[in-house]
Amino acid sequence: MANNTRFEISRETAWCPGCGNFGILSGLSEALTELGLSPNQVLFVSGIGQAGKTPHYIKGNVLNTLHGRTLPTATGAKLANADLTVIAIGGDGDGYAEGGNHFLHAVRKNVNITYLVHVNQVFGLTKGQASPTSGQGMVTSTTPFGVANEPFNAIATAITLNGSFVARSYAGDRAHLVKTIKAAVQHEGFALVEILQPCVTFNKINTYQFYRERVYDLNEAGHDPTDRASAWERSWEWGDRIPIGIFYQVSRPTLDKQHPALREGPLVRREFNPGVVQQVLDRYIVK
Amino acid sequence: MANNTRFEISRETAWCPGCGNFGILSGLSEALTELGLSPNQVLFVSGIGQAGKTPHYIKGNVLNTLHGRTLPTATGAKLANADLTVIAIGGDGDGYAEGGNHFLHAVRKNVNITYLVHVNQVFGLTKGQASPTSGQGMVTSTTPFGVANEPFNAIATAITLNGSFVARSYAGDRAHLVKTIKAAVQHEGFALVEILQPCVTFNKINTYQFYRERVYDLNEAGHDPTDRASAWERSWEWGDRIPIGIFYQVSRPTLDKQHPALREGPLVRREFNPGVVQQVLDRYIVK
Amino acid sequence: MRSFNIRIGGEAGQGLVSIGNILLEAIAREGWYLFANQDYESRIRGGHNYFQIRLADEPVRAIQHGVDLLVALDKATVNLHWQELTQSGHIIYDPRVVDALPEDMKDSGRLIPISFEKVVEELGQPKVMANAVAAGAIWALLSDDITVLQDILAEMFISKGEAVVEGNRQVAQAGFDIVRNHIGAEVPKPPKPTEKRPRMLLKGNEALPLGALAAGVRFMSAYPMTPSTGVTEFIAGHAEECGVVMEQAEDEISAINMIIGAAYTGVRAMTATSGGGFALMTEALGLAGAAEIPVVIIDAQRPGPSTGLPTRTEQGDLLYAVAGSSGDFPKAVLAPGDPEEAFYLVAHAFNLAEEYQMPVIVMSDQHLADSHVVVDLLDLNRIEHRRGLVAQGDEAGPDYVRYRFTEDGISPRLYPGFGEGLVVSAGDEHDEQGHLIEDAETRTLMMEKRMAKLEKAAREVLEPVLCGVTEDPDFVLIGWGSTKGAIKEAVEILNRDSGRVMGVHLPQVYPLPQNLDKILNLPARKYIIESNYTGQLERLIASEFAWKPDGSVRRYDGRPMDPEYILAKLEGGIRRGK
Amino acid sequence: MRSFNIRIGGEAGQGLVSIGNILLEAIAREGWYLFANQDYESRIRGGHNYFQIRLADEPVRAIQHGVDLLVALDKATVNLHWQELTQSGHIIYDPRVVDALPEDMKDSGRLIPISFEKVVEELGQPKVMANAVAAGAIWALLSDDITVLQDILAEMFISKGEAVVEGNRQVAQAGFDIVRNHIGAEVPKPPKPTEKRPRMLLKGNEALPLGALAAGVRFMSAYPMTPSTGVTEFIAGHAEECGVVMEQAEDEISAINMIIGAAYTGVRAMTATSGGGFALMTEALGLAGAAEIPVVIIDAQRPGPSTGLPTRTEQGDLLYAVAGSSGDFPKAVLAPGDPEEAFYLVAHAFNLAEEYQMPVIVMSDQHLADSHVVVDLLDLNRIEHRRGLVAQGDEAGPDYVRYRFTEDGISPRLYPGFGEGLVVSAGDEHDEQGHLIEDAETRTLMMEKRMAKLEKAAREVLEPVLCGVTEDPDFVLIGWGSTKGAIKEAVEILNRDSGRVMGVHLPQVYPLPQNLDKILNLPARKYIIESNYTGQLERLIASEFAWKPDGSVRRYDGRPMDPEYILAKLEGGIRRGK
Ligand SMILES: Cc1ncc(C[n+]2csc(CCOP(=O)(O)OP(=O)(O)O)c2C)c(N)n1
Ligand SMILES: Cc1ncc(C[n+]2csc(CCOP(=O)(O)OP(=O)(O)O)c2C)c(N)n1
Ligand code: SF4
Ligand code: SF4
Ligand SMILES: [Mg+2]
Ligand SMILES: [Mg+2]
Repeated sequence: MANNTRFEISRETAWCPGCGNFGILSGLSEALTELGLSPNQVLFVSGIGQAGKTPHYIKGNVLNTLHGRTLPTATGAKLANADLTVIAIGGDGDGYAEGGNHFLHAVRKNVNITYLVHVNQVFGLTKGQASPTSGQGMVTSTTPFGVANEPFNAIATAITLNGSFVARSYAGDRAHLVKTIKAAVQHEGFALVEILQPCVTFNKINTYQFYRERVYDLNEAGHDPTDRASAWERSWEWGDRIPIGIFYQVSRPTLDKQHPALREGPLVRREFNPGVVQQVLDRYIVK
Repeated sequence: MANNTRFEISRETAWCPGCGNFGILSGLSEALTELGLSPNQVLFVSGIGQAGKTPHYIKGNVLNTLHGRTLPTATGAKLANADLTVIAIGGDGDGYAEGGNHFLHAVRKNVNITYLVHVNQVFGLTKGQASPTSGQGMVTSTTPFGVANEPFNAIATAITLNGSFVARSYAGDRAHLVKTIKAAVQHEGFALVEILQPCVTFNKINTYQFYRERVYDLNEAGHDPTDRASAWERSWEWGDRIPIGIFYQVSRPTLDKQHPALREGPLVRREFNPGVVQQVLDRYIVK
Repeated sequence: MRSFNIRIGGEAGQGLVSIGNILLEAIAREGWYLFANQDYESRIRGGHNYFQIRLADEPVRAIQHGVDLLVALDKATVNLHWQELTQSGHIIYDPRVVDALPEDMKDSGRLIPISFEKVVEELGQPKVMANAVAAGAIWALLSDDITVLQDILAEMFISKGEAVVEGNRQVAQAGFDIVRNHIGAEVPKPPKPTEKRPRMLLKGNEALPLGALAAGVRFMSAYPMTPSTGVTEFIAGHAEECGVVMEQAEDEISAINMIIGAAYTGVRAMTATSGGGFALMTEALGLAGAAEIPVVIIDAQRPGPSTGLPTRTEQGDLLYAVAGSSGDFPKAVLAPGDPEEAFYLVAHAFNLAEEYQMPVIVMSDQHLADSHVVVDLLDLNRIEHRRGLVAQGDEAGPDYVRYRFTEDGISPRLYPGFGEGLVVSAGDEHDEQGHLIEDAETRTLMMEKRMAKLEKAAREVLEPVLCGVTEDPDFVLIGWGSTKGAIKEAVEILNRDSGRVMGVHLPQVYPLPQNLDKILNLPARKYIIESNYTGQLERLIASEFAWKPDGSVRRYDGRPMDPEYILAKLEGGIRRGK
Repeated sequence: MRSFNIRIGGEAGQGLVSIGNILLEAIAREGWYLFANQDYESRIRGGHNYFQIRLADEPVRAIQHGVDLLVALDKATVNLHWQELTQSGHIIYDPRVVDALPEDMKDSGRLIPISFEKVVEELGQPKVMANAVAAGAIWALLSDDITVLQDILAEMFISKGEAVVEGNRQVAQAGFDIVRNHIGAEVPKPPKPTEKRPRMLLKGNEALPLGALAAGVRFMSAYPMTPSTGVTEFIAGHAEECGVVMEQAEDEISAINMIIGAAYTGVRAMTATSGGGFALMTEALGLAGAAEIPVVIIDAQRPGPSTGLPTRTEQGDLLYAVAGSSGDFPKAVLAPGDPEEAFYLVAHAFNLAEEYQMPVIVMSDQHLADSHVVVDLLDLNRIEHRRGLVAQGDEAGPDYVRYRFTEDGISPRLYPGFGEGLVVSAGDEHDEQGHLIEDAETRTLMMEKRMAKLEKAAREVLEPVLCGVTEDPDFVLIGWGSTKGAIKEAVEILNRDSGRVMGVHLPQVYPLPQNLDKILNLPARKYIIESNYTGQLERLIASEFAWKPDGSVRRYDGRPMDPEYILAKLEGGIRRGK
């Protein structure tokens, strides 16, 4: 797709052949290209993990930070320069284990960024330990007796936190992925896109075949994304059928709207105003 | 109440006169006394904040740790010695801001402890800044333009995470509080009890009067705590009427059941077995 | 210097701070210099706190032991403090709450009973006005003229209407008169300075954020933690006026990562915290070092370890700040000694951060944060905005690389979106482009590039600030941070006794000034004065200069360093040892 | 010592580790000593990795530069490594993937082509057996007898059935034969040691958790982070057998707080992490210090700052570990130099932690973690369980107070629920009972109580481990942690040249041994050898002893320290300077 070259890069990746990340990478390039964005307007923020390497394989500004800290970094960048299209990218370990607290609060804050979570149900980069999304019973090197914890349902949680855009897509369904990412980037507010991402090396359960047999487009199936309770109900479906699509979308004020200093445009373009500061200083002058 | 003396202590508190914490303190003493527990069987774990000081004003073992780290500390203690009745106590800032990630994961893990969250919608000890539960529009020293974020609904979140016991009570309703704490301590698994706690100094909105006019017992009103979807729906009620009581209760395996090492009783009672270790060592001997 | 020390004690919630603030303003307007510190517990109501104002005819930057006027709003005040009264010291107390009084003062005429609430009641005013009564009462010992105080009350309450103003003035006058009737007009008033220059009155937690505003800070994120919260609240309170975003974070980890994100885009960004919160920030401190992102962190120290004494003071985070985070990377640590210096150093911190593209830590502590002083006017014109190297023209074009190897290790920044070039930053080891690498060669070069910046920064360190006898001293007292004023006054006292003592204050503690060895090698006895147990500055200097002092004064009870404490600990060292 | 160095290079996922492990076992069984290290990238498939085994007729603890046998599973191996081949070095390569070959070796007979997969195919076996072909091929250069290798393959695959065993043996034999046919039997084999004592083969990430199991660890919580993950996985894998709970935490903050909770109840508890994770733990490190809760933390270092090079090695966290967390509190930092020492030191760490009721940090790094050695049998009987002072009888009764003031600062612990007494612990400053305080007196006493423990611990520090010429040396090389073996071998090489060189390894780096000054003051030239940029041990020693070495060797390219590197850097120092 010639169209796609605007964001494509020819750098060698550090991913395993066949990894679901490849599908996400090219879907992302395509979506951004279709949105007519140019790479220097886009900022990719990521943490550490296999998913976190994505920004290095696509054209754009990159801020590759710490494991788990994707969201606060992206929030700070967006608040400082709203002209940038900010796309946060991370693994499920990054986002829901180490970064769980930021996830909770970024959803609440409704900062105007897109958050792509590559859900492979494992810690890929550290060699396959359980992640918060691992299915119960999954045996890994740190859970030799099988994962016991309730899997973390980020979709349901985001809906509960009144996340303004909550969607799921699948690395193996390019058209759906492109469509969903585009909708997410266009959404005003915090847009969560969970992407089901087969890890061909460490996850022998949630494979391409597993998903191929199960995923269906819930919007095509008639789900109304403005219905919060039904979105929450739908998010529990994880068995013979796995819904992808937009679960929930609502319009609510974004974080930047709350800060009067942002009314005049991006902070990063704002000149220093010595008069105002002098005025503040003067209040401390003894009469 | 002579009955209450088993856990009562005559230490001077550092709380403001009239603070909702006093009601919680005496309700807690009463509940534990009624459960027939003795102080040296009980471990109170708390973080830092006004709520976090509670353990110092009641008889029992105390582990007063860091701001926000109440839950992992309590989890470690319980896993090491299941003979202890472990009660974690903290503020809403402690539990949902600094400690948000641990909250998510403690609910998932279903560790068999009771967690009392004193919800006063502010950071009390640091002088009244917004907490994750502060209502939208609330003006504080750090939110001069009013709180913008969606308030954190811990009840709904815990239900979403399939928390096995999710309840709310009110510092001003002694009987309800005692009843609820007793049920929580008796519950096998992670029992969350949010306690509405008027902060007479910093919260002029959620006062005793505010609650007196609004709270009602949702169990008496016929709510079925085994119905998860309805519990989730109910948790959104926060207006003219505010439900207290058990929103959701379910039986699911507790964390300790997942660890084979715990089958033979508390870790802390387990003797060192050199034979077993020698056996492991021997595997490294070169043939 | 002649000074007069007022200590107002009571419970939290009794209005100590309000009374204190009224008096501070009045004292400053009357032309005195002052130093005021606060002693309070980690609670909101009750307990025992005090607010202490030392006024003087010269600039003053430290507390003193003797109390000239003790004001007791609760019982505890008399019991805890009366023994510190000077020979001629007075006690103003509320007889409704204070029952026991020091026997030996009973008939001295220096006990002044006045029931603040009763005065208010009798005048038919609301209870809250008791503070004004107290202020009036105290003022009676300072001045014959109550006008200044009345003016201040008027300014403070004008927004509440004329009646409130009038009420406050009336009750203040009543307090003033009662005390006057008791002591008579002949009680000597503290002398005022002859010359009255334009001056400012402010505390550390105002000076620090003012420095940031003066530096053009645009973004702050923080999580409240005593004694840094004041900085955060100040910025939040001035956010609209000054065009700053202050975003309260869910935790300190979020706060520092948010400012890293903001700083990456090209704005000046900061956070403020205290020990435990700083701990949570250290991982990201390393990120700022590795990815070369300029951020400013204020660490307001309090006594540790751990939660320690949340509302007290200590200098226990120095080595932590210096060693903070894994691996080696450039950073700077500044240590302002008073509010005035705090203002300029915070502004300087932003310059350092951007010029060297590294994190800069400013060490505050509760004593600096909460203490008020009268200073010369803070001068905005003295503050430069040195934004460091930013890619221009073609440099910002498609071939831009973020981490270009240069001689001094400083690569031109580009603000993303400000040029055609792409800005790729990473906390993993990376190549010039910012992409991840594995090879030893690039690693070595990138490490040396970063450390070259530190070596350059080490050649431009802030000079030590000297006081006292700077030529051929016999003794040298060295300190850093908030002990500055106490050391300076100790030096003055010793030199009054015809000592030859030099004081050295280090406004920058990392990197240490390379010429510090000149001072360290002076043929004099050298002492390090600091508020921590293990002697952290001493260890830091030793680690750099392989040097040990002849002795040290270390305080670790959570209370601020003061001249008399220093002198007492040095007794036998300087005084006798000479 | 005569040694033989095998380097097997290829992509991640090509089975390097499997081939390596088979060979390690076989080499050890044949009676050799060995040192094997791993060089790998932060990815799961692809890139370029190698597994290197140095076998010797004497105990060996370091890597060497020259390669005697290079095994190339990918193109990159030949390109990147052939220049390190020794004069008589061979290359075994797969002609299907390796196209270019070093010109000057072309006709030397030292290039051995063998297509592992083709061999397997031809024998009708599945592809995965290619590893056995490679092992057989390599073995042909080590021994005339393939029996040991065949035995090991049989043991490894017996669980998969006789056919798999037979297949593996067959292909291994084929690999062996092909190489034999190529080189002939007369190629000299590396000599074996004459005496064959009972020995163990293990790597750091096995020895460390084995030490913990030997110490009776009962609880572990951790969050995976290279290169510490192996410790966590090891404990998890032995949890059922050894009666341990290993709970994977949601983050490192949770991990350390969980173990603090567990340790408080009276079990031995630990965590393991690396730099960034350690950063997140430092706040709770201070809690363990303040509340006097014994925990053991393994910090497996990797090159920083920040995420750095996740799979490489460095010693960049030393000062961070020492200064970690705000305020001053007792702790100990241990630095094992090899797997054997790691085993005993981890066990010792638990004793120290419980005897002094403080956190103990054990410094590992990627080089220690991933390197295999052959050692004498680890002796469980040498491991004591010193659980420290625990309240007995009446002491544990209703009057029990957790933080009783004692002369040495150590108060008897009580495990909650084990007596009538209540155990009140806090990270705020507290009184003897554990309840919160505000006053200066209690603060001072409690601070002094805690620090008294550190002073006691400082008198019982592990002695430096000496090697080489320990009487009147002319040169002294000082190091800590995983550089131990490299320094020892460098000393041996220098002394072979009739040098008078002493090596000093510090197994405990905090507190430093008080008698270290004896060594520091020796009339000899002293050098500090360490794997970091700023010379962290040097700074630490200087901070304590106000001392500077005559020179230093610092490596910071992420690669392990080795004897030749040390010698090259010292060139002109020791060799010429003498
Ligand atoms: C503070 C910290 N803890 C742990 C790690 C180690 N680590 C790197 S990636 C990773 C998990 C990766 O899992 P995930 O985020 O799901 O990404 P994936 O590799 O599966 O795409 C971990 C634990 C780290 N880099 N930093
Ligand atoms: C790491 C850390 N950050 C911040 C603080 C400061 N701090 C102490 S209590 C508190 C908030 C208290 O609020 P909450 O948990 O709701 O308790 P409350 O006082 O309202 O009962 C904060 C921010 C701290 N002690 N440690
Ligand atoms: S380990 Fe899994 S997630 Fe990582 S690159 Fe390989 S397939 Fe993808
Ligand atoms: S500040 Fe609020 S929460 Fe804290 S003690 Fe006072 S009333 Fe209670
Ligand atoms: Mg993952
Ligand atoms: Mg609260």
